[in-house]
Amino acid sequence: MSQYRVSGRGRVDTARPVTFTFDGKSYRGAQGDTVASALLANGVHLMGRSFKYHRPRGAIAAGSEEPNALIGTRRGSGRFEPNTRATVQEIWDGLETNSQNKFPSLKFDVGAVNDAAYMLFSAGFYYKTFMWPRSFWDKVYEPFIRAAAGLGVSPIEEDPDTYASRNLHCDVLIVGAGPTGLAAARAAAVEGLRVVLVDENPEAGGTLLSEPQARIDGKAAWDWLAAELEALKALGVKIMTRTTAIAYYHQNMIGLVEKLTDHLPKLPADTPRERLWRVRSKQVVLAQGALEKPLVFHGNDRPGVMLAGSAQTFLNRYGVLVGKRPVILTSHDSAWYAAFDLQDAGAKVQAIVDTRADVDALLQSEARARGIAVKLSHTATATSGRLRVSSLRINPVAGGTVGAAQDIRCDAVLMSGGWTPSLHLFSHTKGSLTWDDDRTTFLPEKTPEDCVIAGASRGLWGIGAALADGAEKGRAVAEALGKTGAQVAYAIEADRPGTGVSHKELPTDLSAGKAKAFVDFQNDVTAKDLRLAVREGMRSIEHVKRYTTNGMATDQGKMSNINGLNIASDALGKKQPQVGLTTFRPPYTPTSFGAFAGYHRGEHFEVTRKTNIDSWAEAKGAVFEPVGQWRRARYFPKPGEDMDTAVRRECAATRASVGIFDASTLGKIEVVGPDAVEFMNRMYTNPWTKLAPGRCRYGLLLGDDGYIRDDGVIGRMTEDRFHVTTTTGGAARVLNMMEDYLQTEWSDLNVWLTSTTEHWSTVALNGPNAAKLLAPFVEGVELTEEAFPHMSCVECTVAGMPARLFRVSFTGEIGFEVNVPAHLGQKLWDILWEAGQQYGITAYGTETMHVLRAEKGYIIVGQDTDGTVTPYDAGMGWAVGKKKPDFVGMRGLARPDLQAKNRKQLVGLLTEDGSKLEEGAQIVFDPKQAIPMTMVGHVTSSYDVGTTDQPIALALVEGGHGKMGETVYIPMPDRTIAAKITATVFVDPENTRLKI
Amino acid sequence: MTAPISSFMPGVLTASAAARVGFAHRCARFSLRARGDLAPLEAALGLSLPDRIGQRTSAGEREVLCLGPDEWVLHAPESDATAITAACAGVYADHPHSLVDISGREVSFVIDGPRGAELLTLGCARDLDTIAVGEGRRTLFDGATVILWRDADNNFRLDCWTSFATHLFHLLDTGVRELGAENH
Amino acid sequence: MTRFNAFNLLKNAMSGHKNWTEQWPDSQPKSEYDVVIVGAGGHGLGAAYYLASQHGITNVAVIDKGWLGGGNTGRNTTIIRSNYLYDESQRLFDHSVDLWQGLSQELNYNVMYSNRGCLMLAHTVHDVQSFKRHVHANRLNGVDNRWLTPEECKEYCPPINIAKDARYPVMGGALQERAGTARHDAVAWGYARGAAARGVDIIQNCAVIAIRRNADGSVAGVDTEKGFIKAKKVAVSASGHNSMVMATAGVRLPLESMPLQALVSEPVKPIFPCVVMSNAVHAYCSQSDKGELVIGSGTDQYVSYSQRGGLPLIEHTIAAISEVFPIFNRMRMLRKWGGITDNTPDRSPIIGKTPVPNLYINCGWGTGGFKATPGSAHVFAHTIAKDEPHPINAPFTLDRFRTGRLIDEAAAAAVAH
Amino acid sequence: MLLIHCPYCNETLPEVEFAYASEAHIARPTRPSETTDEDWAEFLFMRSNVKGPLYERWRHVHGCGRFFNAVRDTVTDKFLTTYKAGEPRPDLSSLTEGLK
Repeated sequence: MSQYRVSGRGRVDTARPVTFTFDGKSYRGAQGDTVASALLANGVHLMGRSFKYHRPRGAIAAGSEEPNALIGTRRGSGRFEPNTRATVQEIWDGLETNSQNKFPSLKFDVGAVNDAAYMLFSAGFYYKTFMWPRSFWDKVYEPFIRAAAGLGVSPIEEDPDTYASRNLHCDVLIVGAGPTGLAAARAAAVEGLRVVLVDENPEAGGTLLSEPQARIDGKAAWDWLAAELEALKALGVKIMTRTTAIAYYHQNMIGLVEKLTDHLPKLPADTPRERLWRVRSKQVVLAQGALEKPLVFHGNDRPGVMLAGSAQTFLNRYGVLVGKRPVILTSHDSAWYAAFDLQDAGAKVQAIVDTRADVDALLQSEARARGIAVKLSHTATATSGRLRVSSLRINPVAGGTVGAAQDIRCDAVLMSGGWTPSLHLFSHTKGSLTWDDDRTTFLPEKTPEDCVIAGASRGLWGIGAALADGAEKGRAVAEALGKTGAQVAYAIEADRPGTGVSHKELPTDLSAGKAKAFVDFQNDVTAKDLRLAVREGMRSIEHVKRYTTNGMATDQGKMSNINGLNIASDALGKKQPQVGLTTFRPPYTPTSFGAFAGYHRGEHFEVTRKTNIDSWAEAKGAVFEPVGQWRRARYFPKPGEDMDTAVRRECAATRASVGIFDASTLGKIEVVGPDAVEFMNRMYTNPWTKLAPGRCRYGLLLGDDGYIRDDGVIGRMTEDRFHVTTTTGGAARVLNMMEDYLQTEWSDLNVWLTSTTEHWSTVALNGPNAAKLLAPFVEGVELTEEAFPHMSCVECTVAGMPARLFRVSFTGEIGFEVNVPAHLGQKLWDILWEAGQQYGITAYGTETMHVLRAEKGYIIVGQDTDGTVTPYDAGMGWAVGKKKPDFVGMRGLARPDLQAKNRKQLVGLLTEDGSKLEEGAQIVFDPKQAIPMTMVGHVTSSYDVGTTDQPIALALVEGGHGKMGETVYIPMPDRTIAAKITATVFVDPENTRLKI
Repeated sequence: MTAPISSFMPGVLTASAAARVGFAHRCARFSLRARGDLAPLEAALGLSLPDRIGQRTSAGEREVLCLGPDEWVLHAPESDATAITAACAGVYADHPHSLVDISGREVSFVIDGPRGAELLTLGCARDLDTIAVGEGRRTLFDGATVILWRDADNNFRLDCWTSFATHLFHLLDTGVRELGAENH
Repeated sequence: MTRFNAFNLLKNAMSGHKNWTEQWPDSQPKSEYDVVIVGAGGHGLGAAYYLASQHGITNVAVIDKGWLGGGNTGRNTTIIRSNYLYDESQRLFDHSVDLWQGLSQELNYNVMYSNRGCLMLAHTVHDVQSFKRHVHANRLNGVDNRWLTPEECKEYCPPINIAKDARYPVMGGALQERAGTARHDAVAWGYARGAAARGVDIIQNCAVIAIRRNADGSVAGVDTEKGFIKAKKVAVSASGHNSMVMATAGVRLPLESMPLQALVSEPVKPIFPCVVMSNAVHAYCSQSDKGELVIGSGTDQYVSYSQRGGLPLIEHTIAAISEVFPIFNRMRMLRKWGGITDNTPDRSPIIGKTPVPNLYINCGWGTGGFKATPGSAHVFAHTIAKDEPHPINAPFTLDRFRTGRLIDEAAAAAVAH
Repeated sequence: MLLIHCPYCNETLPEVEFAYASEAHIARPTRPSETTDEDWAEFLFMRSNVKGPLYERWRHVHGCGRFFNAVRDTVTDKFLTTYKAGEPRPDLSSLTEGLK
């Protein structure tokens, strides 16, 4: 057994040894140990180095509030994380850990030179210097500051673990499974209530785990605990351990993170590392207990200086004596009990040093009975020892005067500055706090949420008080839910309630300027830094915090906030509440990114919507592009083809014979009802009344600001039924916009909207042979110019499938869009593909679609328009119904700037040297001007892989419609390109190719 | 890489001791919108249209769920589709409504097993306890709009748009295995 | 005012830092000022500083309902850049970047402007088109911004994942090397110290209740918790509270205030050399001088002043970070917080005169106000001093919402097809 | 994440099922062509952006699909009430009375 392990104490299983490494050295601990408890059992206190001064540090606490003992933890490759709290990480066989922020070693760290220059690195020092010479900041000062900062190193490999999340609804959520939480659960666990009890520790029990001496209802605390947990489970209470309530959101939503595998030697299959629980509870009981405060004095950070309550925890829960010759330094009764427990476990307590003059006589007699020296009315003024404390310097204080010093030899200093309620989650609710002057602490006051706070987290000390308050609050929340809570009362023996006083920094006889009395241990903020901040005009605790970084370390002020506030208030000569408490910000403890990302990683970061024809495209080797949530085939390269080559081939084949294209992602909305046409008239710019059933029309949708929002071909299937199409990315937005107008402004209209985007697979055939290919499969209509002219639509049968057939063209060729129910899409595609072989049918993707439409001057909303383009700018004034009394955007279009001359208008561009322009390139009239140039527009679309003789481009140019034939210039980094303004149609302006 | 939707065949797709996810046979699906006097439509369809959101009624193999104040989703055998369309068309002139075929839009997963309800908590933020057996709701599952039909405590059908199906199945499959591992 | 420099730091260190003086006094309101500025954030304090230093107007009060710098100035992700699309925006933000370069020296306060570059990742074809449009427009305006291939992106910022099969593959990026970050609190403190040294009163914890107007409609002063303060001119830059303050003067604004969340990781040694923004997946990341990864989230969907924000956004933000930078998945979030952003319909600010004589407004910065602090403050001071806008802020009028002459940086990023 | 009562479903449900739709009771002018530019800008852009009880719209987009109105305190994010589209604007004093 290790040197500092006490047999018969603790809940760890020494019969099951566990081996792990720390900085490469192998250590043995017991099943149930944390890294900290195992190292302490081996007599190792030195576990880390501080942030700024690289001072040697050991664990100061035993739980998740630990600021010093931060280590790197590793499980083979890919599984490394920095800044893990050694006091939380459970050990398992094979765990590798390392210390941080040191070079070359933890015991000899050259960074500690900063400690010697301590006087320079005062609060806010960097605001006052590093400014000269100016260029040195980037090259010298800043890199130096950055390299010195940080704690551990970042992971550099991808995380092989998985993470999970669940939603949980319950009636009562209890945070903290100490005596308060257990009692609250018991009282609330009545018929019909779903009760959940969570605790961040590996086992429930809280304080009870550290206080085995207590007896509850005649049973030893641990026996009672075991029985009570069984009883709660039997009552249906869901008990979750290793589960931290990280944040309290609106309306009783609490985020929990459950750690599932970090304690296991072998990773089980199908088990995530962590799980985020989004809990919505009708009532919440916060029973998070209290945190012990350090005392602030010179040298209070030396390894071996530790919170007394934590030492008690290490002893009683882990069976570890943190020192054999400890000295107790306290302002609170609780540390006396720590002294007694350690003494009883075989330590030789050197003294109990209490700052108070008046201490419970019973405690004093118990100390005397154990032979422990007691020093009342004393302060501590220093510690000594290099990597481990070896003595404590104490002085009597009388009438405010610090007397002669005395050194007490020791191997540990166990301090207690009293306790502060854990108000973190309560504070997340925007709950108000009230200052309790007697106890020098904030207490919870009111919260807007359905939440109660109980036990030590509202300032009640002792197991008896906690149980009673928990039971009462548990009953109260049950009653708030309309149930009668269980009446539970507990009989407690050997309880340890206590009182104490709170301090700013302890009085000293040493020069205040030289004292290194730490408040925020990790960030190396001293009492002197806080006073300097106040001297410099920082009057609110927020300013003091930000100026000194007090409370901003990875413990988020759990150790430092109240001490910092007490000192700042003293410096300001104000009461604490006038200085304010900094906001407690989520999460309660640092929480892995993976837990938030959950299932949404890699391929499943977001949904990838795929059409029914997608797998065909994939099998054909298509290259895809993301468009909104969809992925669409961009082009279909043959072996050896790059994008340009493939697209050139696809374009040519489509114009020469026939191309096939999956247009299924286009948004589709079915507009049905007696007022369908009136609705369309109001919604779209175009007039719809005269559109006959069986005909379709290009529709343009504006916002009420007058700018183009969306477009698409719209077919009137019957008098009262329109088949509206939208852009792929706009489908949901357009339907929402339509519903908004319909439900809110025009509820008089008798019309309904239904999304049919996914009901239909849409297969587009384009090219001179399109009609020939399709005709044999179509029943119900003849594909002739007469029977089914361009811009017709019909319900018919295609290859035996019920279909909606549109004769439309987005390429300038004869074009059809065949819509069949989605599950038949692939079948239709296969049939057409097969039959198309005789025409050399070519599958094309979005890129070819873009090229072919640009050659015809058809716009793509979002590419050729950008949210500031009107129909007139786009050259589509013809789509605006001039005689309509109103449509969405009509009034917006009449605003002065939308009527202004010289707006940017869509035109074609042909370069003089035949080179291709770059999309996004800016246009000027005068290429010789100096920078900044006056830009008059930009290239919106540009292609050189189509079927035109030379590259084409579309552009928005100031006053462009009036500048046909004029030359504009596109200054590129290496040269300036001249281009002529043309019409936007580059292929077949007479539309002869549309004719069958 | 997730499996393409075309690889889903009716029957069980994934299972563990905790839960099971299957793929339902195709059926005819309609979105029905109507206001005012519903009696003629009810007569045409041969079932009553529930007026509370979440309520279901059925007649034979036709089943309808109220989704909104003027909205229902109707499931029926595929062979029934033409008759339904014709019947509704017959009353349209006097009782205008919107009947839209959405058979191709959606597919259904069938979820069961001892922890079927818990499986849904992986992606559904609402309290499933508020959907009574025999009811249904439109809601959100892992970012996608879905319709849940609760057929028994741990037995649900989940309708989703086809293009979301493989993504949602990936989560359901992950959950089936995750819950299964917890049972060991 | 003690000059801040290495010599004085050393001198004070020797004397135990007992001789530093307060950086600004705790002023109480006088009965009358030439200018009262409502809101002691970076923009308000900066405007006061420039009124005093450039326009000789020193009878100025900056009033805040809380502590100076306690609003968005102290709650943002400190990104500074000027690679906007429209000429007007570029001029405004580049003016600001110019001032940032020398701000530490100007203020004699190290605001730690870290010139680390800002890389905006393109993940779709549409992104590529849009970002290239920015790059070209910036180039012809003399604003630095250049295009990087995916491989160059990776070289510039190694944690980026450029795998081709990513859900949102990196298709390139636009890099502005002059961009960077700064120490946000120091900006407020530096301006406060500089303004106070020139005679400006900084009045904290004094809420403005209403703007009072004269019979002729012009501004008379402000009613505050500490009584009426007469003012010849009143300028409002109260961030998330502009709508309420301006309403008391009868001026309605086209603003909606939304919660915005941000977060930091635990600190680690330098791993992330620049600022990376990925609008498509909503991931915004940099590493602070302290070593924390500073991560911006999105805005919640509803108007709120609660400074809370919801969990789903944080989940999405972190998922986005893990998507673009997969090596960070095992890092831990240390703290997250909420701010209030006031958003205009065109996502561009309003800086200028109002229909009320001698009342000026500076608002609508959305998520981008910090970067503009010096530039905005500078032109706002000009506007207040001269009663007419500086050429740089002249386009950013309130009237543009009537005429339709918007500066629509949001629409410029429109996605469809 | 908020919990929102949908007046059509008569259920209180998580915010993710809903989409925010900005300030309520801003009616689109019935004769847009007769409005001034100022009035149109007022309709399009000007918002009260109240700090306190705000009349606003939501849509139960992933549920019943209906737009409805709500009064929510933007300081606490608490809903005071929700009501169906077209119903009159509830009296604020009666709503805040209930809170006290």
